[in-house]
Amino acid sequence: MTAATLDNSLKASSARGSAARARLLRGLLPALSLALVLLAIAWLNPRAISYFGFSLMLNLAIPIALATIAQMFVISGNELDLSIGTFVGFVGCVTATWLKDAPLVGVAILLGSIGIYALLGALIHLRNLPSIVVTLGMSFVWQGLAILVLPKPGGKAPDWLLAIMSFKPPFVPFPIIAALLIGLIVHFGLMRTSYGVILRGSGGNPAALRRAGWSLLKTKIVLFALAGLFGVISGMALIGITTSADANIGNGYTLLAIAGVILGGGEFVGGRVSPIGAVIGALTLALAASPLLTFMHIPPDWQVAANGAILIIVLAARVLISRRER
Amino acid sequence: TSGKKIAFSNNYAGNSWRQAMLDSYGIVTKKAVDDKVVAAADVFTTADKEVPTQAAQVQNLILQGYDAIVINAASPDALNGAIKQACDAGIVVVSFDGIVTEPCAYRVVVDFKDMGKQEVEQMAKFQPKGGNLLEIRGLAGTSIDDAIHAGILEGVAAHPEFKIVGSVTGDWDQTTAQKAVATILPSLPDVVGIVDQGGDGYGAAQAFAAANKPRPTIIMGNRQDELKWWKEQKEKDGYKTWSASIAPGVSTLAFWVAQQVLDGRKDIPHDLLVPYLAFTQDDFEAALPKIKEGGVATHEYTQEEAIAAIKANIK
Amino acid sequence: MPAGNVDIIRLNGAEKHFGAVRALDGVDFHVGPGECVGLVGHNGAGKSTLMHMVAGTLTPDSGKIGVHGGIEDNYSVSRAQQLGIRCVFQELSLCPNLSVAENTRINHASLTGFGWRRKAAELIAAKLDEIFPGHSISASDIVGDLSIGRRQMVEVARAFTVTQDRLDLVILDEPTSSLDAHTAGQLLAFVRRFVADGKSCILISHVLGEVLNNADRIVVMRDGKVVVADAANAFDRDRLVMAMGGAEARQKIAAQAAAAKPGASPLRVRARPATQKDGTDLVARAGEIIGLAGLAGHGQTDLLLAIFGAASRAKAGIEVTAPVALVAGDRQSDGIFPQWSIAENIGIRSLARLRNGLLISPQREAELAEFWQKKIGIRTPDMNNNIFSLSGGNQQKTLFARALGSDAQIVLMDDPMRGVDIGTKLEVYDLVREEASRGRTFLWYTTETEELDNCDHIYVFKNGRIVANLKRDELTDEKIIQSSFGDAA
Amino acid sequence: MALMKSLVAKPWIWSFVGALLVWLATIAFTGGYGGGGMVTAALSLAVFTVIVGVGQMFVITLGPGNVDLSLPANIGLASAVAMKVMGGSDSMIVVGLLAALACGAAIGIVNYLLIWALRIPPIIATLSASFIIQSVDISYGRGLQIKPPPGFADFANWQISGVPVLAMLTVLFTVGAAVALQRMIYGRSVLAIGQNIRAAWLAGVNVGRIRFLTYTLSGALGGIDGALLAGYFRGANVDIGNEYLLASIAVVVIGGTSVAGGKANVPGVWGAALFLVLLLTMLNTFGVSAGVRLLLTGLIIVGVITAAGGEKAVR
Ligand SMILES: Nc1ncnc2c1ncn2[C@@H]1O[C@H](COP(=O)(O)OP(=O)(O)OP(=O)(O)O)[C@@H](O)[C@H]1O
Ligand SMILES: Nc1ncnc2c1ncn2[C@@H]1O[C@H](COP(=O)(O)OP(=O)(O)OP(=O)(O)O)[C@@H](O)[C@H]1O
Ligand SMILES: [Mg+2]
Ligand SMILES: [Mg+2]
Repeated sequence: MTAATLDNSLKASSARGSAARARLLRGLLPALSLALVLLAIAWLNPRAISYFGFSLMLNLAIPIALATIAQMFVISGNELDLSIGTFVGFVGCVTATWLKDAPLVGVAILLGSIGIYALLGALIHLRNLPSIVVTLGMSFVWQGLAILVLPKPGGKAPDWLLAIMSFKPPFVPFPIIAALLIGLIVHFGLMRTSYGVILRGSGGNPAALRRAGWSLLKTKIVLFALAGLFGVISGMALIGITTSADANIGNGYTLLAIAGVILGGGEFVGGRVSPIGAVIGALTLALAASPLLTFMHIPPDWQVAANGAILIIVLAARVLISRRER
Repeated sequence: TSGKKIAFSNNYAGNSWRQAMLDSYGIVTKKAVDDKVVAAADVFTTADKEVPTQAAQVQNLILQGYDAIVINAASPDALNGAIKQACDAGIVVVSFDGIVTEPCAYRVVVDFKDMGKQEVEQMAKFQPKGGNLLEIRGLAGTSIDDAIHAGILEGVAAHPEFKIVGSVTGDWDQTTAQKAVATILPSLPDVVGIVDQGGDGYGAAQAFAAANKPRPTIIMGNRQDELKWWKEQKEKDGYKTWSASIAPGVSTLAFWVAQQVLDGRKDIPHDLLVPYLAFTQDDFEAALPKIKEGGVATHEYTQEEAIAAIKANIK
Repeated sequence: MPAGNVDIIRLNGAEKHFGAVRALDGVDFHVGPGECVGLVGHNGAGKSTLMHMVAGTLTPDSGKIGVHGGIEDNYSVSRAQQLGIRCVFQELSLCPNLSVAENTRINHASLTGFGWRRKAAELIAAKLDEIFPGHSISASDIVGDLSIGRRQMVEVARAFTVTQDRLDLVILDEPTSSLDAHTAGQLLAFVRRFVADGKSCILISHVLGEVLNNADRIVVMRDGKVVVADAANAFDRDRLVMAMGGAEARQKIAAQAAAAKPGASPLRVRARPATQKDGTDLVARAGEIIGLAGLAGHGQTDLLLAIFGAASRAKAGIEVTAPVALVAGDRQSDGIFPQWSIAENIGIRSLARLRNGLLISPQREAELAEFWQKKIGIRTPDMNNNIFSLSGGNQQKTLFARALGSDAQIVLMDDPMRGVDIGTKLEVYDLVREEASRGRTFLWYTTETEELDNCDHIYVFKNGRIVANLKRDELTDEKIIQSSFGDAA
Repeated sequence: MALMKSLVAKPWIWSFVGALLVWLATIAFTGGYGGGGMVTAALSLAVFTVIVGVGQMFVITLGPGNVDLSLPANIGLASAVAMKVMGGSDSMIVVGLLAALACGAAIGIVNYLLIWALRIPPIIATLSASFIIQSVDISYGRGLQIKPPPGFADFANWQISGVPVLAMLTVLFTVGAAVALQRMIYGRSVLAIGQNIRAAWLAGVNVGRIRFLTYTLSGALGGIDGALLAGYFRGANVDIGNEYLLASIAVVVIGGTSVAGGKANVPGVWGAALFLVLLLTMLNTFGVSAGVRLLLTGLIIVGVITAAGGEKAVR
């Protein structure tokens, strides 16, 4: 009987081992997409695969990665943030104006905006509101505020920010170091710490969390505040690169950030997200949308289409690999 | 400059003005390449009027090894980081329409503020008694919108008989403009004229017709449908107005400026002022047949015309 | 602090209303130290609601709660936790996106700081080893990857883990509903050891034998009231059934009733599991009830799903000749439409027949629902209420009604009696036999050996393969267990 | 009183309440002037949002992650196809409408193929598809204005005593959509899939076919909408559908449809569409600047949804 049980459990664990392998494979898919895009770039323009090339190609991917992380926090609580793009734009405008001219006021405004994010989380939880509507409304609010702060493009990034964003470390380009840091720090915070478990659990099974005595109000506030925090960092990083601001500068980030989370293996519900995947997803999107496209020399009419086709090919290649799943 | 490569960075291709701009650019540069004036003149368009996307595009053009970049920028300031990197890499940058403020770049500038002011001056001719005006503005938060608006305000200040009683945002887009006008019309007192930024005159006319309101004097923006509508109205009852816009063919002037700089000319000023293209009651009908259906009035520069235009700017 | 014989928990006059429904109608209930209280009652009697009061997840509309002799005015989950009361809820409370260890952390606020992952993993692994030796669950497994049976094992083990807070009472609300006989036995043996150590336990189950054999005291609920409470040895099965609501005890009538079956009725299903290497097929003919036996998670559900899929799209190795319906056992993920009323949940499988022209007729839909409410006894004042207003067992009955009310000639049942009370079970057995005699074919996977008595033919599964093929007259517990554990037959 | 209670319980009532309040605020501001015209304008403009909103509603109801981001590009292309096929001739109106419908449906089919065959998440699949459609449109229509036949333009603008005929037809269409949602196998299946796709499959719902139909329906409605927009705004162009990316999603969710899937609401789409147009009317009438207008738009949307509150969770 004991031998039989043992044999039995071995078989069962091998069945689950295959589930774990499938999971691992799925976890590697984002990296695979990135590798695919990098290979294509190396083939089209070998010059791009260099210290200088990576610095240029990837530095604008950093704010996208940060915005994607912000979106990922919201998605891991089963919500969606349609305002992250205009929020990044708003932060950019504040960074290029107040933060430079009156640093204390600037810091206060940015902290206050993180506070507003936290309040939104509380509002959404307490009134049981659909986050997609609330954040849709907020996307107008942030854009309106951005235009009021900066009625026409301009402003200037604070010098310290410019210095950070143009930092040139030896051997490894800054954007790669930054991406690694972002991925690893958030991975540690969300996937490894004991409160990170609670945050993800609030997306996985909120009722179970409540039954275990946790406050869902608090988890929602924390997730939204983290989204606000990373949105602020994203906006500042963006302005550090572009050097000056524009009220419409972040508008495209909302869709990019959602797509980055999904490309990185996240799911809209169930608290299934991956910080490292999200960063890789953001890098892939950034590379596929611009460098790859620029290097391909497509006729102007069809350049936009090529952008879509690249996305489709990158994702379809994943399917060939994970065909047997599901 | 027969070995030089010039790239064109564009951030949007979805409206008739941009299409005309690309057409003009294509015609002129194809000939320049065929004549071996330059080695290549490639066009790069991004999808979405996004600043970060265009900044990334400029950076990738640097990596591609172009000698010059002609750019219609999504933002005058926010691309400065990327433009500076291009200059540092020894690349000549020439901006037009959507210009960039980075000092190392060249700017082919249209005096939008003057254009706004002229609109009111012209309006004063057609509506000497003055009256209420409706303003249709462009894309909020952009410098061109800001400049034309400032010009219009200046014009109204100089003509106290006019009063702006309503202002809507049309995003330089006929559909948005028509929708915005349609929503404000029911509550608007009678207006004698509409001052706008180009591309929205026809939509405004449709909105007035749909609401059965009397047709005001609408400043036009050189689109074929606008001029055609103007012609119809003129034939019906002698309707008078004025039309102005930046010519899409300015892209070709920017191209020639880049070529001239690459050719080693050191005397070209970084800011080049070119006139906007305007039509009056007398000359618009002559221009109309030359604009293709659904297109925009334009003017393509030859190398000689470009050199002349540059010379006009050297004091 | 807890003096020898002070009750761990005591509720007096607990009442709870959900809208018009009186789920609890003045219940007095207590649990003493070192005792295992069995709680039984028909579906919807109020057992789970009562347990929610004990666990602090619901507050009674009126009534008093006392713990360890002191009155609790602001009783809550975290208070219950501090006072040493834990609950394994009927509807599983694990986060599917987290690992087993991470799910353990959720129940222990003190598992923080450096090394918490290792601590949590060791804690749950040790408890699983203690309760379910040979369980083959790893602390790093993601819960969503586990079968429902293993999830239930994890949840039970988690409730018994101890860190900072004391542990005096564990509530087990139908803990064995998704476990096979072997693991259920392991759990109940553990519960006896636990109680012998002086701790307490509340055991809810619809398998009366489990309660009779393991509880010290049995409380019977009916319609929101406690009707009898007495020492366990004062009950036998018949008295228990009588107290619950009077379904008369019947045994093995099944075996006799459906003896004569036409030998060569038309073939309905011929299927071979994907991993089957010898030529063994599962064969089902019209009017047959086919049992799928063996330990939980050995390929029975997979084969049912393969057959279900083959009905709409041809599949190699599986032949299906008539429309198919499925009664899900894992009702939350496979069965229920949470936004819908009970009637809509029943009607979804029969939409084509409920139409009047192009439109679904609300009247016919209501008729179908009424018919099955009566036939299968779904306890609700209004079939237009949301499905979640039903107790767990009644939700399961709704799924039966959906399948039996459809035009399907083949009904696949995936351990469908989870949480169904004894009275209803007997009624459903009758119903299944009656439908079979009219020519319907049933493929019935079950973890309860008793239910196999109703089958004409039983296939025993092991590691995704059929290892034995038993006729009903060959059927004994030993045979099944022997085939389930022995080397491939 | 009971009626009041049951009305308040309806999730769609709040969007109508919001629309009414905004309208009242506007006519309070104008002293009652132009109230009727505002409603007429709101009805005319809301129609287009409602038509795509209904398609988007069915898609969103399929469950989390389902959304059609290709609608703007779809509308743009279909508007060009319709206008080109009509070719300015009244006799070709029906053919042109059918062509737009077919074009939209084809886009829907491609969307579903990407989602199903390549397993691409809908949000990325439809976004990628929209890029490709945009290019096709630019290349096919050259981004230029193409004018509708006069009969079609008149039809799109036709009003009977202040009520747009298109709005009346759209009301009929939405009644049909509501019946299809609640009383037809198709609608029930969509709702079932949205709640639990696995349970729907196990309950015998043909999941693949229903998802296919839904994406095709959304595409087809986008196509029709494109043709009608080109008629109403008197011209097709690439940008004509741009605002419907956000608007189609907004009217669905503001109208009380659950983004978690499985719960949909047709009347709410009307309420929300009117609310959004009247909100624009109000802010245009107040004459606030673009920044303040955006700010207030956002605050009012958040305010209305907060007042309405969310649904109570079951068990
Ligand atoms: N929200 C509700 N709306 C209407 N009726 C309800 C609601 N909740 C419970 N009921 C009814 O209250 C009764 C008690 O059900 P309850 O779930 O307590 O039974 P139970 O004895 O716990 O059964 P089980 O053993 O399956 O858990 C049932 O008849 C049920 O239909
Ligand atoms: N959240 C709720 N909303 C409405 N009614 C509820 C709710 N929870 C329970 N009920 C009702 O309360 C009654 C008691 O339910 P409960 O779950 O306690 O029954 P049960 O005895 O556990 O039944 P089962 O054996 O089927 O699990 C049932 O009629 C049930 O329908
Ligand atoms: Mg229960
Ligand atoms: Mg129950």
